Amino acid sequence: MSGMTPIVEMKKINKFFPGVKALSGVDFRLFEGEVHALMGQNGAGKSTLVKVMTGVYKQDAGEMLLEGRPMRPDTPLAAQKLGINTVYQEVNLCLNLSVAENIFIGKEPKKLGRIDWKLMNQRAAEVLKRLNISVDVTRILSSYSVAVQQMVAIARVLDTSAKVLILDEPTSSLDETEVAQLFKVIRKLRDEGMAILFITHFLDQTYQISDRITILKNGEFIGEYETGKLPKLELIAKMLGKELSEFAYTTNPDERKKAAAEAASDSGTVLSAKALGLQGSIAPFDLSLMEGDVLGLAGLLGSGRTEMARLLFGIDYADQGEIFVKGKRVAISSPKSAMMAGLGFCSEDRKNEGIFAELSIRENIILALQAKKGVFRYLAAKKQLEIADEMIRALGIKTPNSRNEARQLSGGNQQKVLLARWLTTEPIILILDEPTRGIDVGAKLEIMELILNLSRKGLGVIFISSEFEEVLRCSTRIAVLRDKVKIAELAGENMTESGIMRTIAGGK
Amino acid sequence: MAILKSLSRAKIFWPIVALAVLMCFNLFFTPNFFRVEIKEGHLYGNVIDIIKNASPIMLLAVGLTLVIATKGIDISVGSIVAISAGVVAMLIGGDLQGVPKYPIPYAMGAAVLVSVLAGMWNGMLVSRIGMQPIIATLILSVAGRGIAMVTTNAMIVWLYAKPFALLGQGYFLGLPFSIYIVAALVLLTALVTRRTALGLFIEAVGINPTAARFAGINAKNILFGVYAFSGLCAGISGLVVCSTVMSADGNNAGLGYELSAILAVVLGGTSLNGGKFYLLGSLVGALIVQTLTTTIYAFGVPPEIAKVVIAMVVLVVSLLQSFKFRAMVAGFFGKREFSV
Amino acid sequence: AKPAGKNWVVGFSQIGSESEWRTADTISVQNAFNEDPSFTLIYSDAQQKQENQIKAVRSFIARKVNVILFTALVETGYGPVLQEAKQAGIPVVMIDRDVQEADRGLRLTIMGSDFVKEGEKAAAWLGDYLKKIGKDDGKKAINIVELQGTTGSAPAIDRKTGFANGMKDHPNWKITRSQTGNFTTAEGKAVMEAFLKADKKIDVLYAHNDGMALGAIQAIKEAGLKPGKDIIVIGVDGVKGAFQAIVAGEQNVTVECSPLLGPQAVQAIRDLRDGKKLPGRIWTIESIFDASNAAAALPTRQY
Amino acid sequence: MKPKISLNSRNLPTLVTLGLFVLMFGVGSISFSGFLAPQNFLNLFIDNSYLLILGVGMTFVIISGGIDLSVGSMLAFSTMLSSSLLEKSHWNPMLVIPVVLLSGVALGLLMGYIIQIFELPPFIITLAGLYLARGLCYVISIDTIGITNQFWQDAAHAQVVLIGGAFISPSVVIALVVVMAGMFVSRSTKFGRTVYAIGGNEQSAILMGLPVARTKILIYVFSGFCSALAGIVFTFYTLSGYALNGANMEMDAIATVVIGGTLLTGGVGSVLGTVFGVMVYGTIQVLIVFQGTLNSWWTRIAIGFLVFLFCLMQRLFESRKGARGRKRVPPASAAAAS
Ligand SMILES: Nc1ncnc2c1ncn2[C@@H]1O[C@H](COP(=O)(O)OP(=O)(O)OP(=O)(O)O)[C@@H](O)[C@H]1O
Ligand SMILES: Nc1ncnc2c1ncn2[C@@H]1O[C@H](COP(=O)(O)OP(=O)(O)OP(=O)(O)O)[C@@H](O)[C@H]1O
Ligand SMILES: [Mg+2]
Ligand SMILES: [Mg+2]
Repeated sequence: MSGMTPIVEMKKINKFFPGVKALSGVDFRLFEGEVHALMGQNGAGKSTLVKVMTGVYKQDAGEMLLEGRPMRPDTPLAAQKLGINTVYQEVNLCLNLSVAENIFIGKEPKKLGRIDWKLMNQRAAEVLKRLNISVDVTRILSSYSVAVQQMVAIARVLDTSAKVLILDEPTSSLDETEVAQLFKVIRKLRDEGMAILFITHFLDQTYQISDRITILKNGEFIGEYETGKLPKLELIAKMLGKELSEFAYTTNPDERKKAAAEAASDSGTVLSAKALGLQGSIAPFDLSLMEGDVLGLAGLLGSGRTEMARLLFGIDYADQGEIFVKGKRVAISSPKSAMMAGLGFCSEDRKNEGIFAELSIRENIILALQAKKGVFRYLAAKKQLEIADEMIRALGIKTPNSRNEARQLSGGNQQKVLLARWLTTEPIILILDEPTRGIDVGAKLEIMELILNLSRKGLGVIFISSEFEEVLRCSTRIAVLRDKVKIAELAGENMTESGIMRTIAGGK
Repeated sequence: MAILKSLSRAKIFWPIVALAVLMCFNLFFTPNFFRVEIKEGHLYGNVIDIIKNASPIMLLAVGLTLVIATKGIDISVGSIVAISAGVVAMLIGGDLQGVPKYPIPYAMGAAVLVSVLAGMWNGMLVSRIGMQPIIATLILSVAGRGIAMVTTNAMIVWLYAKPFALLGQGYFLGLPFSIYIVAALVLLTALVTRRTALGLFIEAVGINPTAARFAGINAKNILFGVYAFSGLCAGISGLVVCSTVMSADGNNAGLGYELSAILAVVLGGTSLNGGKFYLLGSLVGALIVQTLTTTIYAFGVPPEIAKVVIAMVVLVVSLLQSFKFRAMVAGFFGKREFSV
Repeated sequence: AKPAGKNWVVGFSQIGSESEWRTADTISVQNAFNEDPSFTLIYSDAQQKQENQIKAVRSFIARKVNVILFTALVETGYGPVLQEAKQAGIPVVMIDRDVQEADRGLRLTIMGSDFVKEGEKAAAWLGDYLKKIGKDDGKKAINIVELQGTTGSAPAIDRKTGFANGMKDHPNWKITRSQTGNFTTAEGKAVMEAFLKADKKIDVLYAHNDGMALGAIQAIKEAGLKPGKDIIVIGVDGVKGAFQAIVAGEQNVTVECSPLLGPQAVQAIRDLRDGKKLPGRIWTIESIFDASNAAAALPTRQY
Repeated sequence: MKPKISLNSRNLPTLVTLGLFVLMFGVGSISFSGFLAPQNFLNLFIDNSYLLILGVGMTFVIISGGIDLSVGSMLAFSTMLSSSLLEKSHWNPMLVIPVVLLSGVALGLLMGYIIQIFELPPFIITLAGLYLARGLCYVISIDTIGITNQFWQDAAHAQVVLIGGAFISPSVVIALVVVMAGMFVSRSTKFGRTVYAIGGNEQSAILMGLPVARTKILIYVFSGFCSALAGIVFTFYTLSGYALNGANMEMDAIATVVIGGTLLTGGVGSVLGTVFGVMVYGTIQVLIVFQGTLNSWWTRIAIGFLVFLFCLMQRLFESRKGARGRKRVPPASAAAAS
C-alpha cells in the first residue's frame, strides 16, 4: 500500500471549536479499493474529520490532498464534484420529498430539459433493490421508518460513479439482514475500485468489512492498522485506553443474571400493564416489571418496541387496557403524567425528540426534573450547576463546560445527556429506547453498567436495543415482539440469542 | 442567573450600539434634540417623548418576545390594541363634563379582559387546533379591526374623563407615567420567567416542541399562555394608546404596531426561529424604532423619503447583529463555515 | 332609461372606512336609500384599494344593477371598467371624488366637495383672522407648521395645494415644517411634539384634518402653551370633536367638508329614473366654522 | 408535471381548496342571478391576474421556508416606475417593461443576498424591503400618475374574446403564462425541487450537496421579478401609478398561498394550489359584493371568519389523514437552526 498514492490524504489536520479541540494533528490516508474503518469513542472526532474532508467545516491547520494534488472543497457540493460522496451521521434527508427524489435530487435524470419523473422513479426502485428494499418510491420519505430512511441515504450515494464513498455510522439503525445486504454492495463497490471510509461502533462489523483501521482518540491520531493484524481486544484497548476487566458485571452475564433474579424475586412489582394497546399501533399486551428488574425488549426493526414504550410513557394514548405503578392504577395520558407517576423515557430519536440543540447542556439535563417539580419551584443556578456537574462527571460527558450548547456535543455525548436528564428525576421505572445506538463501545459498556447499577438500587428498567447481545447481557427477562404483537417472554435458560431468534421465527 | 445575565448582556450589546449611533446622529445634526427642561412640573424634551411614545410598542414587545421565543408570531396585536381602546372608550363614554359612564377601573379591567380573551382565542388556535401562528393571528388581525369598529360604531370616541389621561399623558416624579407601566410589566415578566422555570420552558418549547413534551413539559399550555399574555400586553398597550390621545379610533389605533413591535423584538436579539429570548433587548429595540421616528419628525426629514430612511436604518441595525457581517467587517474574509 | 316608479338596484362602491368622515358619508348614503323602498342598495367597501373598486364595479355590471354610485379612490385608472359599464348601459354617478379628465365622459355627473377649495378657504380665513387680531403686519414672518394627511392621498395633496394657493398673497407667511400625520390623532400628536421641540416660534398650525389637529392640541398643551391663543389651530372636516374644541377655545377654525351626501344622491338618482337630465356637477353645501358660529351649530352635528 | 393527479396526501390540500372553490361558486350561483355567467367566472382571472403573479412568486418563497413582505410595495414601486418612465420621461414602452422588470430583479437580488450571506431573517429584511420600495414610490412622486401611453391603453382595453362572447384581458394571458412557468419550474426543474428540499430541511439540503445559497437568493430574485411583473399588469388594470397601491397586498398574497395549501413552515405546497387559493379569495370578494348589504366593518369580520373556517377545515383534513400512521415528529420541528 505504501507505494501507492492515496486517493485522499489528510495531513496534520487541526480543527477547533470554541472550547473544544475536535481534531489535533490528525493524519489520514484512504486508498483505492479499500474499506477503511475509522474508529474511536464518542467525541473522538470521527464525524468532524469527515466534515472537514467534505467541506462542511474548514480546517484550522493542515492540508488535504486528492490523488496527490491539494484540494479545498468549501461546500459539500464542491466535495461531490471532486468525487467524494458522503452519508453523514445524522440522517440528512428531506422528509417532505419522495423517496425517489431524496435519492436523485441534484442529479435528476432529465428529458428535454425537464425532470423525467418516470425514469427517476424507476431508477430509484432499482437502486433500492440493490439494497434489498422495496418501497413505493413515490411516497414521501416521512412515511417510512428511520431504517428505510437510512437506506435511502445510502442509496443516494450508491448511485454515482464516485471515487470516494464515506459512510458515517450507516448501520446504527439497520437490522442484520439489511446490514448484510449493505455489506454486499460495499464489497462490490470496493472491488470495482472505490475507496470507502466507514464509521461504526459495531466492532464485529468493522472486522467483517474493513481492510484497514484508523483509530482516533480525543481528537488525536492513534494509528493506522491492517484489520487482520489488529486483534479485537487490542483495538478496544487502543480506543479506550482502559482495561476491560473494569467492567466486571457486564462481562460476566451469568453471574449477573443470578444476582438479579434473586433480587427481583423478593421485590414488589413496580409497573404492570394489563391488555394495554392502541389500534393500529400495537396489539394489547400484558407486562410486569419488578423492582430491580431489567426487562429487555427484543425484536426486529418495526416490531413495535418503540410503540410499546410510547404507550407506557403516555406519548401515544392507549385506547384499551390499564397501567399500574406499584400496584396502584394510574391514568397516563401524557408524558407529564407518566413522569409524575415515576416513569422516565429516553427516546431513540435524540435529535428530534430528545436534545434541545440551542439550550445549554446544563439546561438539557435539569429540564425534566424541573418539569417534574413544576414551574414555580425553580432550581437555583447553584443547584442546577451541582446537578449537571455531578451528572457530567458520573456519565463521563465530554464537555469543557456545562454552559455550552448541547448541539456542540457529539452524538454519543448527547445520548448521555438525555440519560442524565432522566436520572435526575429519580424515576422508579426507566424506559430506554436504543440508548446505545450510535455510541462507542466504551460508552456502551458504561451505559450498560450504569443501568445495572441503577437496577441494583431498585430501579425498574425497560431496555430496548437492536443488538440481542446487549439485551441478553443486561436483562433479567426478555419480552419478544413481532409485527406489533408481544409474542413471548423469555427468562432463565431460554435467554439465549438462539432462543430469541427461534421465538421470532417461530410463528411464521 | 448570573450566566443568563452575562449572556443577555452580550446579546444586548449590539442593539445598544445601534441606539447609541442613532442618538449620536441626533447629537450632531438635530438641534436641541437632547435638551430637557422642566415644564408644568415634569421633564420635557425629545428624549422624554421617545420614552413616552415608545411605551405602547414596548408593552407589545414584551408579549411578543415570549411569543417569538416559542417560535411563534402574533400579528394581531395591532388590532387588539384597537379593540382594547374601543372598549375602554365606550365604557367610559364621551361625556363632555368628564363623568365616566362606568367607573374608570372597571372600564379598564373590561378592556384588558377582552384583550386577554382575544389572546386566548389566538392561543387556542395555535395550541389546540395546531394552526400556524402567522395564519392563526392573521384571522384576528383582519377581523379584530372590524370588531373594534363595531364596538365604537365606527366613530372616534373622544374622552374627557380627566383621571384616565394619567396613563398616557400623565407624569409621575417628573417622568411619563406610561414608563412606569412598562417598567412594572417588564419587571413582572422578568420575575415570572426568570425566577421560575417558565422562561426555560418557553425556550425549550420554542427550540423543540416534541422534545419538550417528552420531557414532561405541557407545551400546549405554554403556547396557550404566551398568546394569552400577548393579548394582555396588547390590552394594556391599548389603554395607553387611548389615553395618550384621549380618544379611540377603531380604524387607526395600533395600525401597523405589530410590525414595529416584531421589529423591536428582533432588533433586540430574540430570533424569529424561537429559543432564547431577551426582554431588555426588546425594550432597546422599541427605543430604536421610536428614536428613528422621532428623529424623522425632529430632523425634518421630508415625508417622501422617511420610509427610505427607515428601511436603511432597519437594514443597518440588522446587519450589525449579523455575526457574519461583523466578521466580514472585522476583516475575517473567507472564513465561511456551515454549522451542522 | 327604465320607466319611472320601478324598483331600482343601486350599486355603491365606497373607498373604504378609513376615517370617521368616510363612515358618516357611507351611513348617510345607506340611510337615504334605505328610506326609499323603491331602491335596493348594494354596497361595497373597497378597503382603500383601487383594485377592489374595479372588481366591485365589474361585479355590479355582472349583477346588472341600474345605476352605479362611485367614489373614486384615485383619479386615474378606472377607464376600462367604466367603459364596460357604458357598454352595459349602466350610468355612473360619481360622489365625493371624481375621476380624471380623460374619463369624465364615461360618468354622468359628480357631486361632492372640492379639497383644493378647502385649502384655499383655510388660508383665506387665516388671512382675515390675523388681520382681525392685528397680528399680521404683512412684514413680520408668520411661521406655519403643517400636518399633512396620508402621503399621496388626494385630500392631502389638494389641501396642501389649496393652502399654498392661498399663501401666494402673503409673502411673509412661511411653512417652517411639514410632515405627515397620516390623518390620525396619535401621529398628529407625536409629530406636533417633535415640531414644538425643534422650533422656538410657531404661530399657526394647519392640519389636513380635525383628527390630527385634536392630537396636536394635546401636544401643545403638554408643552405648556395655549392652543388657540399661542398657536392658531386650523383643521378641516368639521367633526364633532373639532366643534367641541372650538367651543372650548382650543381650536380656532374647522373648514367643513360635509360627508352627508346621501339625500342629495337619492334625489339625483330619482331624477335620473324619472328621465330628468342631471347637471354636470352638483356641489355640496358647506361652510366654515369658527368661534362665531360653532357653538350654535354644535347641537345639530351628526358626526 | 406529473401526468396523473392521484388522490395522494401531497395534492390533497389542493383538492380541498378546489372543492371549496366549487362549493362557494355554487352557493353564489344559487343565491344570486347573474353569478353563474361565464364572464363572472372569467372576471375572477381578470380581476386577480396581478395577485396570481404575486402568488406564484410567494409560493416559491414560502415553500422554501421564507417569507417576502415586500411584494405589495414592490408592486407599487413598479407601477410608479413604469408610469413615470412612460409619462414623465416618455420612454418607449418596449424599454420600460424590461427596465421595470430588472428593477424588481435587482431589489429581489439585494434582499436575497442579504438574507443568505448575512444569515438574517427574511421577515425583517423583506420588511426593510417593504419600507424601501414604498419610500422609493414617494421619491418618484406622491401624486398619482395617469398613463396615457397608447401601448398601455391598448393593453388595458384589449379583450381576448373566447367562445360565447366572454372575454379575458391580456393580463390574464400573462398571469397564466407565469402560472404555467411556475408549475413547470416547481415540478420539473432542479431549481424547483431544491426549493422544496430547502423548505424541508435546509441543513440536509446543504449536506446533500444542493446549491442552497444560490437557490435561496434566486427565490427572492424570482419573487422580486414576479412583483415587478405584477406591477406592470396592475398598471394595465388601473392605468396609473400610485404610491399607495398594494398596501397590505403582501398579506393577500400570503393568505391566498396558504389557502392554497402551502405550509408556512416550508417544504409543502404547490403553484396550482395557489391558483385555487386566488380563486377562492376572489370568489369571497365577489360574493360579498353581490350580497351587498354587509356593512364595511362586518366584511372584515366575515373575511377573518372565512380564513378561520378554511384553515380549520384544512387542519381537520390533515389530521384525518395523519391519524392513519402513528404520529411521528412533524418535519417542521427539525427545521434548520441558523
Ligand atoms: N459544531 C460544533 N461546535 C462545537 N463543537 C463541536 C461541533 N461539532 C463537534 N464538536 C465537538 O468536537 C468533538 C468531536 O465530535 P465528533 O462529532 O467528530 O465526534 P465523533 O467521533 O463523531 O463522535 P460520535 O461517535 O459520538 O459521533 C466533540 O467533542 C464535539 O463536542
Ligand atoms: N409516520 C409513519 N407512517 C407510517 N408508518 C410508519 C411511520 N413511522 C413508522 N412507521 C412504520 O412503523 C413500523 C415501526 O417502526 P419503528 O422503528 O418505530 O419500530 P420499532 O419496533 O421501535 O423498531 P426500532 O425501535 O428498532 O426502530 C415500521 O415498519 C415503520 O415503517
Ligand atoms: Mg460522529
Ligand atoms: Mg424503535
